[in-house]
Amino acid sequence: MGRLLMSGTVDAECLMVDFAGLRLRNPVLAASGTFGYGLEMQSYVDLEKIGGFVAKSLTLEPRYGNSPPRIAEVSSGMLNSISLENVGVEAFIRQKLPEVPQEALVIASVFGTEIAHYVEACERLSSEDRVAAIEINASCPHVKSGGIEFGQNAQILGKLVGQVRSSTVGTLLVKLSPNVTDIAEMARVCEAEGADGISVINALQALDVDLKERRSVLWNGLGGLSGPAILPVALRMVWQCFQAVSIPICGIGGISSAEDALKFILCGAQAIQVGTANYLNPCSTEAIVGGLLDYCQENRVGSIQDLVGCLQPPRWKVS
Amino acid sequence: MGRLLMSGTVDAECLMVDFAGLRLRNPVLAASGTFGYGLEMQSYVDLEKIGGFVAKSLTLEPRYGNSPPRIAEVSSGMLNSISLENVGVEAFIRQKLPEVPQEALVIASVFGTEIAHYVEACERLSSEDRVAAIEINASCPHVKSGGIEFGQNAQILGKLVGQVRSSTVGTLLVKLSPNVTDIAEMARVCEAEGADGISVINALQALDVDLKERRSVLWNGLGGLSGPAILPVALRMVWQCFQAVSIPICGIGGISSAEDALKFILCGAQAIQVGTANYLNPCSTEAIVGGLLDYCQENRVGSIQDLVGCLQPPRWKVS
Amino acid sequence: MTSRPSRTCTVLSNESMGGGNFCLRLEISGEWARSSPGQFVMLSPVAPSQFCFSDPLLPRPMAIYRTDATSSGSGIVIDVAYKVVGRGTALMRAALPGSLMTVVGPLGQGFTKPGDGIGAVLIGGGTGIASLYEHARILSEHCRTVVLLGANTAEMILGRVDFEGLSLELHVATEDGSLGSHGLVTDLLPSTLEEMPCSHVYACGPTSMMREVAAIAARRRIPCDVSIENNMACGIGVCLGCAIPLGEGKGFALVCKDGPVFDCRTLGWEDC
Amino acid sequence: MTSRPSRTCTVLSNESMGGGNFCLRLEISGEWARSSPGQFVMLSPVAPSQFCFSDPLLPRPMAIYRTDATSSGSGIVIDVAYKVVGRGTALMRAALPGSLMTVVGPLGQGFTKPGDGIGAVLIGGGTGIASLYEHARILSEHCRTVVLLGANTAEMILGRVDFEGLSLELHVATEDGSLGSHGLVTDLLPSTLEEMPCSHVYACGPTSMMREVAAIAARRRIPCDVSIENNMACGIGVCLGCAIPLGEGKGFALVCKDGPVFDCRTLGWEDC
Ligand SMILES: Cc1cc2nc3c(=O)[nH]c(=O)nc-3n(C[C@H](O)[C@H](O)[C@H](O)COP(=O)(O)OP(=O)(O)OC[C@H]3O[C@@H](n4cnc5c(N)ncnc54)[C@H](O)[C@@H]3O)c2cc1C
Ligand SMILES: Cc1cc2nc3c(=O)[nH]c(=O)nc-3n(C[C@H](O)[C@H](O)[C@H](O)COP(=O)(O)OP(=O)(O)OC[C@H]3O[C@@H](n4cnc5c(N)ncnc54)[C@H](O)[C@@H]3O)c2cc1C
Ligand SMILES: Cc1cc2nc3c(=O)[nH]c(=O)nc-3n(C[C@H](O)[C@H](O)[C@H](O)COP(=O)(O)O)c2cc1C
Ligand SMILES: Cc1cc2nc3c(=O)[nH]c(=O)nc-3n(C[C@H](O)[C@H](O)[C@H](O)COP(=O)(O)O)c2cc1C
Ligand code: FES
Ligand code: FES
Repeated sequence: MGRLLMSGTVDAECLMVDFAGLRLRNPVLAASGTFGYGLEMQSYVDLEKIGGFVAKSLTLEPRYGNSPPRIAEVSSGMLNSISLENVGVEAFIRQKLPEVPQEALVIASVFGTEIAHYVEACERLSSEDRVAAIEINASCPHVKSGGIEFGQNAQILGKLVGQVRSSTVGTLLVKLSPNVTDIAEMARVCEAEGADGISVINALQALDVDLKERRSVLWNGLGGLSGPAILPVALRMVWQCFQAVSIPICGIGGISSAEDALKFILCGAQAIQVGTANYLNPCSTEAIVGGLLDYCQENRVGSIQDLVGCLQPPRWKVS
Repeated sequence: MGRLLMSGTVDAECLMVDFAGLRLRNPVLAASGTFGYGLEMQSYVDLEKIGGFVAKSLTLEPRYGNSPPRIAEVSSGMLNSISLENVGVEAFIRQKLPEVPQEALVIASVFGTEIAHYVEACERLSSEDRVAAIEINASCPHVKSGGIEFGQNAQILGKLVGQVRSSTVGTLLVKLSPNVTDIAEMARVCEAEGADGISVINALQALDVDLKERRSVLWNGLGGLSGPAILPVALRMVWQCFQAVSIPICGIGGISSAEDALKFILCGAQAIQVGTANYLNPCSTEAIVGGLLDYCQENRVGSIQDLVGCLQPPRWKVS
Repeated sequence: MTSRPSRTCTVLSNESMGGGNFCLRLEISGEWARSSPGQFVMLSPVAPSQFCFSDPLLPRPMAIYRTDATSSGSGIVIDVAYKVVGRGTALMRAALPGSLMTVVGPLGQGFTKPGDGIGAVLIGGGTGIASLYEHARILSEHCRTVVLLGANTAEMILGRVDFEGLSLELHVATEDGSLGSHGLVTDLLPSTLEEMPCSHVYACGPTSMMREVAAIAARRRIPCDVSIENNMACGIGVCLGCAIPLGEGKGFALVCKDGPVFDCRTLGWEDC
Repeated sequence: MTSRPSRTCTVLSNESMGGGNFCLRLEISGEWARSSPGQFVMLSPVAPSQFCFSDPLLPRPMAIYRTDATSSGSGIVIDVAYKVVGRGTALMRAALPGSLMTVVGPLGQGFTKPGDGIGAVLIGGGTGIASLYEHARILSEHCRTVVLLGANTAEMILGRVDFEGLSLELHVATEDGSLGSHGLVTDLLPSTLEEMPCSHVYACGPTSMMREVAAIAARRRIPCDVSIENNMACGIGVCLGCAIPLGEGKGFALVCKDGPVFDCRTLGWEDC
């Protein structure tokens, strides 16, 4: 796994960020599950202009997903239960990765229902030069604990991160589940077990009902809530993690504009990921890069990294 | 504290519900903090037409709240940090309660930063005839545990409920904090400690940033997210609690229409509370009662109680 | 009991007043309590249908600029003078004649009457001027009324032509000097108070302006009403979201219920 | 590389087509890939400004009913024929000429060409008819083309006048018998296939209708394309939300990328 150095005269220096051992052209990444394997987005986004993308989460073996309905719209958000559908690690490496333009930064995402599966997938992926980093999706039910997500139990999460760490050569990110009492505790566990960074947050567990059918709108029952509706919860969690750990944070949740991205950066995110907004406008990531550049120029920000965690204390602390 | 029997020839029988020892005219209550002490709403809502209302949470002593800004709008929701502002138990009993129309059902809400304060407030309130029930607001920071909410720790919550139970004569409801890994565990603790019912959910802990000021939009920093944005999370939690306990559930979170209310009922709520929607339209509660009546008539529902928990299993379980 | 339900209203017109200000003319059918100058409404730029209220979620407080009789005689017509500053006002701007909106009101405490009615000075800036027009109209029928209005440019002075149509003394200050005196409107106040007997000052505008007005009035011991703006959720005193500090240890007042008009001495200006 | 960015388009008109159907005429400036019949667009009834996309959140898939040249010659005009069923289409209905929308497309796989071109039958119901018009127009210039359209009432048959303007054989079925034959449009298919040589059947409408058409075509071993509808988030193959089952153990196809037009034999009809 290579640590890519992104360069190019057109890249604005003010947007460059160091993130968990990666040098990113800019802090705008696409979130897993919302950008396919990158290839599908090439008609809409110049992959060399954004910071990078996290590919759809991979399991060791290819998997089919859930039956329809898999998605539904709710107020300022959507529910999904795509579940495990993916081409599998091998096909990703053989068929997808070689097609991705050289200058695009690819982060592979991995999930499984057992720790051993995560480990094996990470081993395989971290031997690939084109994989700049691996993101562990911890919002996956841990089969042995009867459905609880890996990311919902500090002990299980610690074990997962520890074992994956030893099998991963390069940058290791852990994507946290927001369905927890204390996100900071989870962040600390990841740091302690050697993660290079954390991605905060995955979708919130949720449910909506089809009144006519008197049934969940999703085939699978529960689903994940994403989109603008979750932004204030995600911002809170990023801020809490930023207080708790010193490894870098990638902020995720409802980001659809440069303003949204800046809020996450101020709360402590070194980089951000755009998820649902890719569906609303497939050019979102590039548009956000443009918006950040405008902001830096208008506000004379020499390096966007200077803004990370610069949220002023609440008024009651100063007055 | 009297167990009121609501009656009246105009009341539609199909909407009557038994809820935690109360016989409600209909399942539509107003949520604490969104309906004042009831009196303020009389120009907009006929208090005798709705199921009842939960008054603004009370502490033993009157309290001022936070400095402005206290509220902010976000996508399909709002943040608030009103905090502890209330007239105190004594003033509520002396000045507010006597003014509330006889036929209106009043639920008092109580919070504090120490268990002893809760207990004393409940003792005082449960000696009042006009208080039909007491709702314990567990989304309050437990001072001794350094800011963690009572409702975020099963042990602390259990202790709180147990002690409040012994000092409360009538119906005792516990309003759960949604900022937890396992809402069902909290529901079970409440049931075990003798709560008559649970109210699910309070606002989600959240943050939004004022980009110009590079500061939280709220004076207090963090705030509570409410409104349509949280509905799918609330529905999920009500459903999870319904699987876990047999005491009745009052569903809360983003309800602004009869359709929303029905979703909660199908997920297992015996009654529901309308919060933020009271701000959007002060007549919301009455409008929702009307909508439920229409639904029952159009769908030949003899008693709305027949719908409680009647969500069909997800498709994958039947096929 | 339920005397002030929220109501559907119909947009009659929605036209530019110049300088980036617009006037929304709303017809409300049925009963509507008579409003007193300085009161406001909570306005949602959407019909109260089932799709209502998700965008923007909260209604927006807007002063009642002017009321009128309807052509049919029943109900009432309300003018709202506004400036587009964000999502809610952008949606108001997009509303076309015939479309429906939702309105709750009239709300809050309006301006008090001048004590002895010798003379009154009204001073307004920005969209705050919208709160003053009805008050100026009624006062001008009873006592000597001087109105001082300010804005960045001449064009941006909200409703100037309307004020010119009243029998009162109007003075204008613009920051670019394009009309009236060059500078801030508060600069006009001391000399005005010097020149006339005045039993009450009324102000509505940016906080910095009102603070200045309050200080000038206090020095001369003239009672002074200010109309305060704050973010609101409910507008009817139940969310406690619009609280403003009354000064060290004195707690808070609710802008929507106790105001928006306050005797300036009751407020904790240092925290506003 | 970025050849199909999302685009702002301008509403030229938005008129009733009768029977609760409407036609949104959109002008898209700049480059736009030529669409083939059966393709669709993802349409957001809001401008791509910063306020965009909170209500409704997701864009809505809509068939390209018809394309036209613009008056200026550059860019393209697209007609979308739609029915109001929920929030998104209600907002489309509310759009006035001159307002802006956001569109991504053309997307997906359109209809295949008939093998030997002896004759083709197109059968449509409800808003599904919108997917068929361009295909019918082009086919009718090359081979014998029979179009069967169905709806509850005569008025509700989407775009009937437009089809009548083409040189093809049009048969109509209404459930209330107000026009054409009394009953379901699928009842017309067997006799039509009996009477003419047909190398391809094309269907778009409710699932039950397409299932029936697929069965009839299969019995006669005539290739049959169906155009499938499903809820979509992205429309471009990245969310995996629009998957439909290909039959026991065969996994899923994406309606947006692999479809919306499918050879009916590839689908797992029992699960649709
Ligand atoms: C009693 C009262 C009467 C008012 N009368 C009028 C009037 O007649 N005409 C008029 O144009 N405006 C009036 N306002 C202000 C008006 O309510 C706000 O400008 C409006 O809510 C902005 O909504 P928005 O969605 O367009 O902007 P938002 O997106 O909500 O906000 C845009 C910006 O304006 C600020 N803002 C929002 N609401 C307020 C507020 N209430 N006070 C100050 N700043 C605010 C926000 O902090 C933000 O920076 C009045 C306010 C009050 C409290
Ligand atoms: C490829 C494709 C082409 C289409 N072309 C057209 C067209 O030309 N004209 C037209 O009127 N409609 C067309 N549709 C259907 C259209 O996309 C939906 O009717 C629309 O998304 C409904 O949006 P809404 O917000 O108004 O309703 P919603 O509030 O989203 O939904 C209202 C009801 O419609 C159902 N629904 C929503 N989307 C779909 C869907 N895609 N298929 C079936 N049911 C749905 C929902 O389950 C719900 O019961 C097409 C769909 C697809 C997939
Ligand atoms: C349809 C869909 C599929 C997703 N699939 C994945 C996935 O495979 N792996 C993962 O880590 N996150 C997945 N996510 C979560 C997103 O990456 C992101 O964390 C979440 O949606 C919150 O961000 P957003 O609000 O910007 O969408 C998915 C989200 C959606 C909406
Ligand atoms: C401004 C505001 C103040 C609130 N105050 C209280 C309170 O005092 N006690 C309480 O238990 N809940 C309080 N809540 C929470 C609501 O009762 C409700 O649980 C929450 O808002 C979710 O419901 P909703 O989405 O319908 O608003 C408050 C909510 C808001 C918005
Ligand atoms: S706006 Fe709700 S109390 Fe004033
Ligand atoms: S709609 Fe997203 S994959 Fe088809």
